Amino acid sequence: MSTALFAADGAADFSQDTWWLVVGKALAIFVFLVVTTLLLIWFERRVIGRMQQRPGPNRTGPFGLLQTLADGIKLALKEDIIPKNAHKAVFIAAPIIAATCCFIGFAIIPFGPSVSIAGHMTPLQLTDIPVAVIFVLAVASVGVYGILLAGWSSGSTYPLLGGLRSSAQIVSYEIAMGLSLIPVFLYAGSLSTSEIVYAQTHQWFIISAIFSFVVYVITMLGETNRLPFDLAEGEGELTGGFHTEYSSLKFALFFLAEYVNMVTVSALATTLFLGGWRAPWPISTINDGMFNTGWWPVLWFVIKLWMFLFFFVWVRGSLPRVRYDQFMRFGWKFLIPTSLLWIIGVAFIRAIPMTDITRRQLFLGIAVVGVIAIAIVWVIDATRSPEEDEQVGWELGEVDPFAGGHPVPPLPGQTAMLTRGARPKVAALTAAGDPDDEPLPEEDPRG
Amino acid sequence: MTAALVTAEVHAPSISYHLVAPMLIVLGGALLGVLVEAFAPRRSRYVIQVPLTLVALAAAFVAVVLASGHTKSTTAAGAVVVDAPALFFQGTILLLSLLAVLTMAERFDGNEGDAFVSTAASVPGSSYEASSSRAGWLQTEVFPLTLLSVGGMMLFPASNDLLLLFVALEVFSLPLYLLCGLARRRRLLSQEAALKYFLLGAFSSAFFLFGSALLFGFAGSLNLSAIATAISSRGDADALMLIGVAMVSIGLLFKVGAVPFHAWTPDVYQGAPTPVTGFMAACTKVAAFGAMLRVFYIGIGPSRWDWQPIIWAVAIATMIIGSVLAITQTDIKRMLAYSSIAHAGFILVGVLAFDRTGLAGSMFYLAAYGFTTIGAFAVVTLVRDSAGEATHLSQWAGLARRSPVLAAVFTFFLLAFAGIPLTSGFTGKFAVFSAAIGHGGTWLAVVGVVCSAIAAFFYVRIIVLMYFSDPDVEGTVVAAPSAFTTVAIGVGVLMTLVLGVLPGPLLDLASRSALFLP
Amino acid sequence: MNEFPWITVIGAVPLVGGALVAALPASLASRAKHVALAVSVLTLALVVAMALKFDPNGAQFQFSEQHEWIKQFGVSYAVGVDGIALVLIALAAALTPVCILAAWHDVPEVGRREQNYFALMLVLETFMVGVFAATDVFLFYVFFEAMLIPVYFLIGSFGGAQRQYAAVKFLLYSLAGGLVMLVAVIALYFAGPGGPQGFLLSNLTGLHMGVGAERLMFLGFFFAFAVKAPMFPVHTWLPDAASEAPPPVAVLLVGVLDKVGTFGMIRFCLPLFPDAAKWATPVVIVLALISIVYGALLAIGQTDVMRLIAYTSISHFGFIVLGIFAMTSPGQTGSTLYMVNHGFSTAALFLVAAMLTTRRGSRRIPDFGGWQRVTPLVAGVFLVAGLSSLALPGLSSFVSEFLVLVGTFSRYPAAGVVATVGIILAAIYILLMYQRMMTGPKPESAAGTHDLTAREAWVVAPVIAAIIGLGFFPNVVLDVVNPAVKHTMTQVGVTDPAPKVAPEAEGTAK
Amino acid sequence: MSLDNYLYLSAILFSIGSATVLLRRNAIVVFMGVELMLNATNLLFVTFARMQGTLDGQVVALFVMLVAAAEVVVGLAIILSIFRARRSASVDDANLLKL
Amino acid sequence: MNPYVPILVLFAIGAGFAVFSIAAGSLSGPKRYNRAKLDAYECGIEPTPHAVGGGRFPVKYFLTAMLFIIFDIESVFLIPFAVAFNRLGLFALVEVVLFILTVFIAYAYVWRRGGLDWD
Repeated sequence: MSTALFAADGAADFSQDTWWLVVGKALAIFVFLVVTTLLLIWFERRVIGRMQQRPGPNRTGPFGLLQTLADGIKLALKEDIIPKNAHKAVFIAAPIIAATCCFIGFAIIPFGPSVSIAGHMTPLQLTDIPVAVIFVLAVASVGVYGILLAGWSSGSTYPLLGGLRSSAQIVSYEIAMGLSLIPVFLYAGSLSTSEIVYAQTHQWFIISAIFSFVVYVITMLGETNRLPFDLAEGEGELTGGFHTEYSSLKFALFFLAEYVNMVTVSALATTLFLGGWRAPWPISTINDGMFNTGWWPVLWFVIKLWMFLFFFVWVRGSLPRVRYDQFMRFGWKFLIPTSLLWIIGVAFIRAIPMTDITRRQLFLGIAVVGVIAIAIVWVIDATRSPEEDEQVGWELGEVDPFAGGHPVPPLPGQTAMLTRGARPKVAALTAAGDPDDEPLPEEDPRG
Repeated sequence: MTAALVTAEVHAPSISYHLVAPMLIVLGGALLGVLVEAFAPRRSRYVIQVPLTLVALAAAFVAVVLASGHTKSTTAAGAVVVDAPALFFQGTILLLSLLAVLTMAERFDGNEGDAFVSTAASVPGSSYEASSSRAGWLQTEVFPLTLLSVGGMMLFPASNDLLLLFVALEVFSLPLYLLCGLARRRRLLSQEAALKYFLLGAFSSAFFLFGSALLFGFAGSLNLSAIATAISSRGDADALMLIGVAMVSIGLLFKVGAVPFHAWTPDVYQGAPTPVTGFMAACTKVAAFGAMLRVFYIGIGPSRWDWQPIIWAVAIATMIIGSVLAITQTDIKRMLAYSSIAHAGFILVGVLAFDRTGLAGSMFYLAAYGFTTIGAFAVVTLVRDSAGEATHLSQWAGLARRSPVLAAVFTFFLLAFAGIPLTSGFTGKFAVFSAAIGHGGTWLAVVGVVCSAIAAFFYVRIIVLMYFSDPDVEGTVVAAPSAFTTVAIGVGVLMTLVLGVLPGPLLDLASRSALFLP
Repeated sequence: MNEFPWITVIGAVPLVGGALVAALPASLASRAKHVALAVSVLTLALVVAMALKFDPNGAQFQFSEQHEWIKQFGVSYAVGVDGIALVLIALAAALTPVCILAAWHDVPEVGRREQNYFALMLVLETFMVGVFAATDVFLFYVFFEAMLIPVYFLIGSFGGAQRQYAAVKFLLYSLAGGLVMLVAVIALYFAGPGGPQGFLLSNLTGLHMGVGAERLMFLGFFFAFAVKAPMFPVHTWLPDAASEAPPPVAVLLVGVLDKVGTFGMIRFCLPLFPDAAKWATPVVIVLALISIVYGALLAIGQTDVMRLIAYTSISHFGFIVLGIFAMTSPGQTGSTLYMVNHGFSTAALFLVAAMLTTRRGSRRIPDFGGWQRVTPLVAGVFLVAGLSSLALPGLSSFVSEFLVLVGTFSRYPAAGVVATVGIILAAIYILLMYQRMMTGPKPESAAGTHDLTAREAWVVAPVIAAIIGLGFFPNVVLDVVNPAVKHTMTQVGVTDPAPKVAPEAEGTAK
Repeated sequence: MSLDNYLYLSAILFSIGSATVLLRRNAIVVFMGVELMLNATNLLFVTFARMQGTLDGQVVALFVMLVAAAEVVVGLAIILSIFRARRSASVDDANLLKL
Repeated sequence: MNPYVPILVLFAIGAGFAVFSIAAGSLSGPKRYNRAKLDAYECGIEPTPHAVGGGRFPVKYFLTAMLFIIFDIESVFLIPFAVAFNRLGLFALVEVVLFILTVFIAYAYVWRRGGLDWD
């Protein structure tokens, strides 16, 4: 597919792959993911147990390692319920979509450099394509359908709202995530994961794109619906969120999908920012880079991956859940604009070699621009929106239950209530509202 | 990986900014307008937006005039061609949109925005709508939207690349879809018009795009000149090429409102706020015909023997259906819509001449028709009853008694539509018909004049109504226009008269400009 | 020819006058008609002055002016008059003041409406002068079409009960004809030399073009002219328009405007497309004969006096067309003279009929009877006008009708015979009408009706004078017309047939 | 696999899309038909780009996606406003403008 | 080998696993009919009747969807720019700055008009 555009020195070479190698690698990835998930669930419960001064599961198997497996078997033995309001086909398809998509993203994650397997030199990576990173994002987006359709097809209020929330949350943070990846592409000049790893030979992108890394890590939490961003299934508000109506192995599939997704985003973070399978600095210098060859890199990769997974668990154990509006505001009003500014900054830095501007002048300029931009953003947010200064009167009448689209049955005689931020504010009610004033009648369109 | 297929090297194109300056000015004005919407307090938006929009348009016009002095005309890797016809169309669009913006800025009683709803998001008939309207809110987003649309329209006839054509098409259409749904009164009708326009417009642009893809497959390039070269170099007609040409033509014919792709015109014209209707009727037509001329003359011209007969049929059908159906209308805006369909047919007659005279004639016709149309719709905004504009024909009866000047002005516009000598309409018709007759289109011209005669019937009917009937519906009044509308109507009348009596300079400009650069 | 732009001035004076009348402030509104009358008289004076300077034996077109107008289209502002145009312009200029005077009380209220009425009449005069004087085909077309608008408003705004219908019918018929002509006009340009003066008449005569193209173009022009000079079968608008229009407007319409049709045939159809004209002659002559007989027969059957007069005009126009297409010099000379005479006699008929109907309050002939005794003077004038219409020797129409018949007989004897029937029918309808309206016992309904007023006398006097004067001294016109007709004949390439009748006709003409 | 098959697929998708537009009455479904047509076109562009070994077609696809997105936004806004006013998204209910 | 074939293989494995699980789940579990069990879960209250899909939901989600589409597409344009940055040079830098500026203007508009506030 690519010569001129995408060919670079670091591209992995799959020319010697045979069909059985491919199938073998695919199976290996699958097994790796399932095992990692089983371990991760156990790990999470143990770590959180520790953080909460309790032991966590420790009965089933050594250190309770088989607890997750036992839970899975228990779920398999539960009754598989399909609610009568559900749209049956979609209801069944949704977990399949979610569970299938979560695996595919891993196809392009490089575990290590080329090794020799049965006489074939093959990279420790299932495959690589020129648009690998976009592919991961795309697959993740398809995964959203699983959640959305699950919520929609359940025919129930909580799942619907949970599914909507969840997908709104994922798409909101997907923008910031996409933007946080762009500096990486700017540095690497490629979307192929193997090339990106290659481009980090001398310096990991966590250093040159530190801000992007931070943004990515935050969005990573949002994308996977993890605490503190697990608003889609906040028990207090939505019981179980989109999977409220699911039971048995269907529920298990969603559970699996969520954890595999965690692994996937962590693996991507490793690949893009932490040099992928490359050994960390002091080790990488040993013996002329010995630890960067052969099977060693798999170790480094798995270690880095588990660092992220630990981070997930750690955050879950430490932070409270945020409110939905706070969450959305943070994503839309902070992550996106700052990411954009960061992209511009990185682009300017990358452009220096093409001009005769000194690096110092450039940083100065970027600093000034950044300060100004932040000041502007602050002003925008600090000054109240002009709409709210001059709200017109808003007659409080009988509630229209469908006014905002909420499927909420009104109680007889119920009137509108004030909520913070709810727009048509009653403050000016007495001033402008004329009680005798009828709403405009539906006009006859023919005049 | 499969065999390496992509061998193209990436080159940074260069852009001659002075050539695209007019478009940049307009789009920059639009962005400024958006910022005004974002940051200016509500009560001062109107007073900022109107001058801003007018200045942007005027500055762009100056830039167009300045750009006409340059010799280099292709930029952006050949995708944009700012040649003489493009400049002519751009200048025309700018002048017409200046007038249209003036009519949009009209507020009859000084504090209430007239044609546009106070808040587009409010549900029709809701108390929120009523209270926002009582608070005197104005929909000032129309100005940036209009500027965006104008920017797209200016790009449309200057695009030498099917992709750019598509992008420009959407850039000018999308704001129009929204503008159509913003009428202050009869909002359901207005929203419905917007929906219809949108669905059909999107449908047709999908056709345009699919046709472009087929032509791309045929020629290996989206560049119009490259397509022309590919067509001429292969002697026989290729199915890919023919279907592509047909589908691209459908997209363009839709935009100009030619039969059988005209179904949206009356509905949208009726439902849209009247100043927007005027803007659409005048400027969209100029832009769409500008692009059509370039595509037909430059891009798919070499294969015209294959498809010309079909466009002939389209032109004839357009003239006949537009003229005949207009007779049955009882709403003045619908009537003008059908009339615009008929006029599209007349312009097609000029397009089909395939010659400089045809090009020049069409260009002149578009300019002349544009000024008259905007003036006519501006007059429509003035005739009102308690519920807003009085567009039913019966409400126009005896208008000459109430307001002789207005009736006279409208009569003049109608006479121009009908093509009576000493109006611009006649000069335009003469230009396109003589181009057609000069190039083998005599029968087309004969159909054209027959349709003109039919069309004259319904124009005359309105004159009869205004002058010779007694008013039988009370309550129709003629609003006193502010300087904005007065200027718009005045310029409309003036241009209609000048282009009818002394069309020389503009004809000269048109015929000097009538040469596409490939 | 002459440094002074006679024609432009003559055209511009009524236009400016019209604008002036329309723009008069309210305080002077009552003076509008006086201003209008003065302007029209001034125009007439200018036309007379120009006519006196006209040299019948000089160049074909005199007082020519030519300026570039729309050079991209090959259009020039080119005007000039030959004998035919001169007499028709004179006719228009003479009838306009008469009509303005006749229209003195047409609009009851003083004010804007009245101003518009007289302004439109003056504007109409401008277009009439222009259409006769244009020597550029495009310019002619512009005037030809533009002329419709003032007439349309005059009929539609100020006419009788059925005015809307009549006005629209008039406009659509004329517009349709005109638009068909437009195609021919454009085609003609492409057949000609083109260029910035491609529409000049002089550049378009004597072209060599394909037979088919020439015939089609001829038909295009002829259709428009046939509608204008109402010929069977496209005449139906005339009775409506003429009877619904205010009588002075009807006079201008039938007396002058419709002459544009027959004038156009002489000026354009014949010289531009001589071969096609000869090809079409048989059909045209048949149509002309049908017009003559059909118009006359319908006239006999009418009970509405205005419609009756309108139908007589259709019959008369048949004669004019017959004379033109007889392709003989007496025929064409006679037709030209006929145009003038018909103008005056129809004017007299319409005006007097209007005086009668105003007094009686009805246009139905059976409502009259015995009015000789009530208004003897009016009846007398009516009789003179009627006799002129039936071409009584000594009155003007006689000469022209005679010439036409002579011209026709020399080439198409059979047609001449049929046309003669028209004369007999004319006698029937005129005399019958006179008898039914004027003779008989004195009616009771007419009590208190006054006879000719001073203003009315001033209206009819010039017309009657012209009728009688031209009856005795037709040479005033003929001398001017003859060279022009000869010129046309040369361009068409026909010569008078030799037989014995011709010299007599020539003798009469001289 | 021959690239022609992609062309056929694209044509089929386009036809399905236009049939949806013409036959379905729900505005949102109609709109989805339009989107399907646009995406069929994208497929066509990419296929041709592949056949010809140029990048142009892919660039076009990118632009088409953008435009389609803008169209979605505008279209949804319009449909939504109608839906809120009438509680129906059926094209048949939008019949005030019938002749 | 086509680089997408391995992806298909992985897809097949994942899908096979998911389908197998669903099938197994319906076989392995008990099946005891209970009317209340099949109702929608609403914390023990009588469930609100719904059309399939649950009916309406707040307009706000539409707005979020629209904003997502716009800004996501924006990042689509940034990606090729980023990849080809070295080859396009300063031209691309200027154009992208203009592009982002334009996006910022739209962004500021949405922000100020309350489009980013979640009530």
